[in-house]
Amino acid sequence: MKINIIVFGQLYDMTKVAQFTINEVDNTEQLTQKIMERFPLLSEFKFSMAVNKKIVHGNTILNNEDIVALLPAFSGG
Amino acid sequence: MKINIIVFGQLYDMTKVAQFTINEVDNTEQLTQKIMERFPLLSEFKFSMAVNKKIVHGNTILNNEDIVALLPAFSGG
Amino acid sequence: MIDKKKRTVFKVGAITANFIADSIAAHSRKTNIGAHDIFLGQVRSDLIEDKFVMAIEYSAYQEMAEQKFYEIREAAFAKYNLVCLHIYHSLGIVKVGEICLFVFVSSTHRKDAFDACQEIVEQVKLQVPIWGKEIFEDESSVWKENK
Amino acid sequence: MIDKKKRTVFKVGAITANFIADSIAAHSRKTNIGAHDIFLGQVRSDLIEDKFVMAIEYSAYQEMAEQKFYEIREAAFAKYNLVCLHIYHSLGIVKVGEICLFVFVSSTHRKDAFDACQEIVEQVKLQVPIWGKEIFEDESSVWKENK
Repeated sequence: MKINIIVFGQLYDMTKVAQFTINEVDNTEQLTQKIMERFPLLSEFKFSMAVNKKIVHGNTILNNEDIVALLPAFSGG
Repeated sequence: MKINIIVFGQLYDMTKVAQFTINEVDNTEQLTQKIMERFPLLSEFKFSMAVNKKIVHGNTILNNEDIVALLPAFSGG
Repeated sequence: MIDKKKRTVFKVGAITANFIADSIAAHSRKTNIGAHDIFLGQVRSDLIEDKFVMAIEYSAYQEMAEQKFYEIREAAFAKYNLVCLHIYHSLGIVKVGEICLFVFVSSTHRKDAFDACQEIVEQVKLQVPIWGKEIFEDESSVWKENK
Repeated sequence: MIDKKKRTVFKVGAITANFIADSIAAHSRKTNIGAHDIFLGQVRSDLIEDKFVMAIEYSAYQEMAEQKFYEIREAAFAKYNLVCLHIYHSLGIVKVGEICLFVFVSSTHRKDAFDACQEIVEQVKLQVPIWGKEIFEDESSVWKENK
């Protein structure tokens, strides 16, 4: 069970890596916890999560090789 | 007392002159009557009147050398 | 930076894409602009009683029209927070597919540009003494009616 | 005549006035178009804590953004009576005074173009994963916040 995480915008200023992997998590709640352990600075930011390019709300089941994007507030245009 | 009349759009198709003068009228009601006598075809059309570039509503006093425009419905743009 | 000089609105013939591009490029110096809304009226090949429109010939009561355009500009600057506003309208023949009306509104925030542009286009059609004559392939014509 | 091919929305760097002119000119063949509404987002020289913005650097989650742009297009064609719809957004550095967003909506009658254009711009800002970093004269920067 391997999840690929990609990081955008100001979140990248905190993680200093654009992507990384997290293993052995079943859902986005567990994933968030592990991400925060690895990058405590991220807890200061509000962000949403997209699983395979779809924004998810609430705790969501994850599958092996899912791509999870950490998305700060959009500011296009 | 001389009033200058200018004619636009489809009204010109009826009058065949772009401008003409009418004498001895005191107001737009009298003017309209004289115009209709001269160009009976105009009575088939709805149009508004501008006196010195301002649209007038109802009967309006005219002064010597006023410019009265006969304006069919606008269709710019 | 407010630019509300009185200027001639009418262009003989169609308004070209190059003219529009030059207008856009000229606004890059106005660094308080965040949003432009541009309306373009294009001559449509309408089918009227079995004949296709090939062009529109525009005429106007120019002195009154320029006055009306000026009043529309002043009202827009009074009502909305605008940086720039330009209006151009064709006179004479404009062929199908060509541009006959160009309204260019620029503001700091997008809402002013959107709201003002829409209102200005409506006012131009409603208030300005301009007439279009739709010309068909066989050179017959009919006076255009605005809806 | 409906044109809704999927295409790349992103342009590296600013969107030029010439590119916009070419897009306009390309629509003269579509003779059922009567109205175009064009929205342009221009980079503003905002003053933030005593420093002027000199440029915005745009980044995006491109795969998701292209999908979102596609959904916004489909929704607009379903809701409004449109002939054409094009959206372009910059990636990378766009300097003050340059264009970063170009939304081009064409319809037979003006109301569809106006309403669709405004809605599309709002949806782009709300739904598409793009981020702007405002860069100051001294090369420091701050992440842009949309209002």
